[in-house]
Amino acid sequence: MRIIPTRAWAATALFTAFAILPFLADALDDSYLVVIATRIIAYAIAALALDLILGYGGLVSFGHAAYLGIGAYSVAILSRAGITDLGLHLAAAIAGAAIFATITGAISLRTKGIYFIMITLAFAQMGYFFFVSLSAYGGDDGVTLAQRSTLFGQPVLESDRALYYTAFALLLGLYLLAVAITRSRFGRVLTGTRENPVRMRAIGFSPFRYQLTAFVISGCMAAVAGVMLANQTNYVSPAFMDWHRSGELVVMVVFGGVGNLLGAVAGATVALLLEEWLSILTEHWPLLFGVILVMVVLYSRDGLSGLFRRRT
Amino acid sequence: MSLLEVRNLRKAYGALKVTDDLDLTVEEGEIHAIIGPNGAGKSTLIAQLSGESLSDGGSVRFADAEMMGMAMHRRVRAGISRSFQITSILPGFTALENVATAVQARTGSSFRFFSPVDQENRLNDQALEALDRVGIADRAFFRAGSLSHGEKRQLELAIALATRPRLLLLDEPLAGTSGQEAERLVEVMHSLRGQVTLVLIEHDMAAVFSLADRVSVLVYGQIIATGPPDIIRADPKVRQAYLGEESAGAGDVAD
Amino acid sequence: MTNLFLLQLLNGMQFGILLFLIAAGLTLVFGIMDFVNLAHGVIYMVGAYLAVTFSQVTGSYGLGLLLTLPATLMVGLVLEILVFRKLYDRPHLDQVLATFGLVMIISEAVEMIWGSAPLSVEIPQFLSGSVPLIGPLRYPVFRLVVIGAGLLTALGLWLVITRTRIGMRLRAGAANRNMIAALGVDIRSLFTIIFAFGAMLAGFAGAMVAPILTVDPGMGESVLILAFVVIVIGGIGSVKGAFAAAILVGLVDTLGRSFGPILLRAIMDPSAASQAGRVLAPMLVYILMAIILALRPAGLFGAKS
Amino acid sequence: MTHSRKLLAALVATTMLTGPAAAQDQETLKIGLIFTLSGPAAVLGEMGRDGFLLAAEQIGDIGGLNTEIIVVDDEQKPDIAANKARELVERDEVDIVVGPIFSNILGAIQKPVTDSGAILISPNAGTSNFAGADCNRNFFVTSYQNDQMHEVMGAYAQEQGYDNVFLLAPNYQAGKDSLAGFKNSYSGGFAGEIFTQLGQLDYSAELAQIAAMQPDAVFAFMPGGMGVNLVKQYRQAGLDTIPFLSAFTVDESTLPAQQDAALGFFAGSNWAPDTDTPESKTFVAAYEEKYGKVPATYAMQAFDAANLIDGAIREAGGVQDKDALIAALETAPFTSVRGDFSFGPNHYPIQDFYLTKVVQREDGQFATSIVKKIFDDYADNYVSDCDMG
Repeated sequence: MRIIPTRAWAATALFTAFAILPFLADALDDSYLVVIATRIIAYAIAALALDLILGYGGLVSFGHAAYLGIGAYSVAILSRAGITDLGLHLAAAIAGAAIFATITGAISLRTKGIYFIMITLAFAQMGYFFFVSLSAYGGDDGVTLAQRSTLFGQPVLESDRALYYTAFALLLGLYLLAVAITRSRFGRVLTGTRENPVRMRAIGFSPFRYQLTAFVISGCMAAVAGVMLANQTNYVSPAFMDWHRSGELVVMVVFGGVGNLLGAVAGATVALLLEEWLSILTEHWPLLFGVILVMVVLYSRDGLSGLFRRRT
Repeated sequence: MSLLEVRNLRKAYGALKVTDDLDLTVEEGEIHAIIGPNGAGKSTLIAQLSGESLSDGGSVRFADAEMMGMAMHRRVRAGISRSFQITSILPGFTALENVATAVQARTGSSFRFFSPVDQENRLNDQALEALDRVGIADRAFFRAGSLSHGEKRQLELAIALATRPRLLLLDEPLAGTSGQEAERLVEVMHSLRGQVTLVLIEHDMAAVFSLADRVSVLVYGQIIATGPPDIIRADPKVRQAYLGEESAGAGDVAD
Repeated sequence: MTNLFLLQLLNGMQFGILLFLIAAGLTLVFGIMDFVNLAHGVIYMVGAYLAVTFSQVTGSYGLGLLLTLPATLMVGLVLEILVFRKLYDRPHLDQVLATFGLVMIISEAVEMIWGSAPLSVEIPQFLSGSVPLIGPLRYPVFRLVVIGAGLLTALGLWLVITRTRIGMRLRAGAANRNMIAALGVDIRSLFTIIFAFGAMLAGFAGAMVAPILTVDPGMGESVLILAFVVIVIGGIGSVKGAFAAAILVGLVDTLGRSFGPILLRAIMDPSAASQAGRVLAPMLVYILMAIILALRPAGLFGAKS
Repeated sequence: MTHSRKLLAALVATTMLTGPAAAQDQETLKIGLIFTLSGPAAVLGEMGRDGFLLAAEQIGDIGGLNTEIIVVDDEQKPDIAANKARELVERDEVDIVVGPIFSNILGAIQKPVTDSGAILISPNAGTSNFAGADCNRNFFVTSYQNDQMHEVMGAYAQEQGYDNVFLLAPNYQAGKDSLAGFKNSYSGGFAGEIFTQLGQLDYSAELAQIAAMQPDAVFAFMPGGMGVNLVKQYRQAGLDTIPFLSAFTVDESTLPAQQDAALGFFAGSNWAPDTDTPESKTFVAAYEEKYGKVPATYAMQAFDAANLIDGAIREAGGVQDKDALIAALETAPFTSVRGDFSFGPNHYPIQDFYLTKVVQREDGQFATSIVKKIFDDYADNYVSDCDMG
């Protein structure tokens, strides 16, 4: 309870940094900074989504990249059909993710533990192979997007900065939403179920409905990330749904400290910057990344923010 | 009409009949203790009555409604609540949150996503009241996992009470508590007489005989005797069962 | 057509046994220690690479195979002591992540040591070639060897687990860790042994398939998920289940690929059938897994929860 | 690198490995190489990179300019590639990007690179869309249009009078394009057509069908590890009496693993290590000397790309005037290792294609060897859809 003010401070600091970043990029005359920051924000949204069920619901989904793909393909498919509005892209992504999450979640939540991890992975693989075989949209070659989504019919997002702030606004909104959810009645049931499902049933809750709802909310949020990612790369392919990507999302959440929404945002930032930085140091960067990952898992159970908190 | 009527209840693990055509009647408002040697099937019976585990057959009627096949959370809503032999709480929550969650379960929808639950005074007030009743109101803002064992037992009782049950199934509520904590818990159970019907499994015979209105004796999955404590104490069948099966417990029963 | 069907049935079984061979070590580690080891695939890959190197050095595949076994056993020991030991009491999430990290480390290390180009190993002369089956159909000799190795592994595991003292302890350990500790068995060294043995099985599988499959830095990953599918379908902790599931996956995959399009053509027009076939074929195994887990959430032979 | 850039690098730790700052008055050439350098397919990317760097080393200052080459790894992930490409053109302000190996990576980086005004030269991937309707002034290909390698085999099958060919390709886009390419130049009958799984391990089921049908020939497109698996198992199943025609299935990147299992198998190519030109002989000798491996076409095409850039810059007199540079590139002012080479109006090569066969050289190495020429000065089928305006 005494942590909240600190966290509010940290949140303010982190989001302010994101907000002023484009001006920093101007000052440094480095427009690429905005490009990479947009990508970081897209992943931060996805990590946030995953942390909601992983950190608060105790549900380790190893297939969340599927929702990135659903979001990205919503952009590709609608754009091909001549529908370019961002609002409609988001709506389609959320609807598609909701349907996929409801069906796969209803089946997956019958299982527990490692079975849950594997079945979510299996469903994501199905999605992956579905889009690989989808010739109309380039199969595994993917689709190049001729243009980004439009806002109110205007191509404002063609500006990297406008895209960045749109992504940022979505991140901020979804972060606040996620914080509200975790503090709500619903969030309490979700967390309680993670803590002790039998106890929750013994006071009159049926965990399944709450877990499924959380699973769907999380999927929809991750699909939003997919929409932003597609716009950021101007390109959509099944590679967004690769199982490695699902693993990387889990890594981001763990870097940030499980069950710490701000940590998820920070974790995504750190993981991507680390990857970028290490790949400059050496072409064998996965080795270093792997070592860091193993170290974090073995020695810091609260992720990087855990290290930080312990020091302060 | 009795509050709880159990008829021909059965459950078997393979060839082992844990609950064997069991009959049991519990009247509204009474404190009904179930005693029996270890392995008699007491905890299994509680699990079956609460809906935690499925029964193979028979009937469980509660307040004139059939409970068979009904999931645990639905039985809770119908008015059957329980505590666990091995403490079952939400360790990462504060004591207050533990109880408030139980209050939340019966008041209003939990599909509310936006307003902070820790500011719902109605939940917190009722939760605090329940904590106060079991005597750990001063521990309200401590993490439940950090409480002492006895306090956890008290918390568990508070959680069960917060669901406002008509029938409360208590599985060895005194297990592992210190003398003072046990006294407090017995006092709470006394105070519930007439308000909540209690079915109590307990090894502490002193507590059982001071609390119970009626006692049933469970041996090998069957109730072999039911009656007021004094009658049960003198029942030769009961003495036989205890002397034959568990000489250590015999002293208690024989007193 | 009947001949072909029988042959495909055989091929399906054969693929299943191959999968079992690869998944055997994982079954052991996963089933008995309840430990999720994503690094199983890369250990299998290390086994294949070591087999290539040892075969080249000794000039004999057989010797290379024999040397690979103690070498992967050592790899398993080192990994157990450095990393895995610290993870047994951790949640599955931590195990998944730490071993995900190991996948990155070992894959990259293999690429640094052996390069990224695929390698190969010669089959001994007397095991190469093929035997006639029916009509023009022939069957590769080495495939028969792989089938034999898979069956022997299955039999060996089954015997070890159900018929020996250490097997009894293993099963006790799987059922209840506290109990086995109470019995005075040093569970820590027992786990070390199991883990190293699991790594050796993975290495054995890698060495066995090196002559028929490509030895490249991606080989571990391509089997990892299939191996997990097999043991999850089979039910965690059950060697019998893993074997049955491996055969089932092999059959569904092989028969689905070869006869699925024919079946589809019976119910829809040819172009739609081939389109649907192409979409469905790669998903078959995952669909199978989803259906089985939906009906039996703990797998075919898993303990009911 | 300016002062603020250095500051930033320290700040977010995302700097590139750039050399010491070049004097501002001297014109410099910056080239970004983007190849797949990690993961299972890294062997192809390494060949491309090595081929380019070998040429750069031989040339010295490319185009007579002070040259800086930045190498990045696309990890074979399109979204990462798109970002790396943007980083190259926006942050490092490279003039020319060379890469990638894979078609899906090309799809991801083509737009960001060409939109920025930089020139993109693909040393391998040559998809149909960029050859046709989506062709671009700033985009050149030194390899081939993807379909062509398959068309070579189709034409050969046609020439042999086969009437019963069995087709085999993985179930993904390139696989479908491959079979379509084969059918472009082959009008005979088919014994069967199977799309296998991406990354499939075991081909027994397919091989059994082939054995049962006894086709005149098999045409397979099985790149990378899949090709190694298929070729080994094909040989072990005793099917070697059936001619094995292929594309991207037996080449110098996979032969070290396939070895004699692939002997006598056919492929289509625009070049082989024994191509009889002086440039080719020098290139192969230098490559083998430096890297200890037999080069595949990936290396050759990247090597050519470097020489193309060198020739064009010398002709255009620098890189500042992009229009002049593009005009110079279009004339292909270099001698290709493969012999005849010119660009079509879509900036895809017009070149000869050959039937090649796997042989064991005298030094024991396995390599492809030219059997005969199939197409002469061959252009792709999409060039008519290209309008660069």
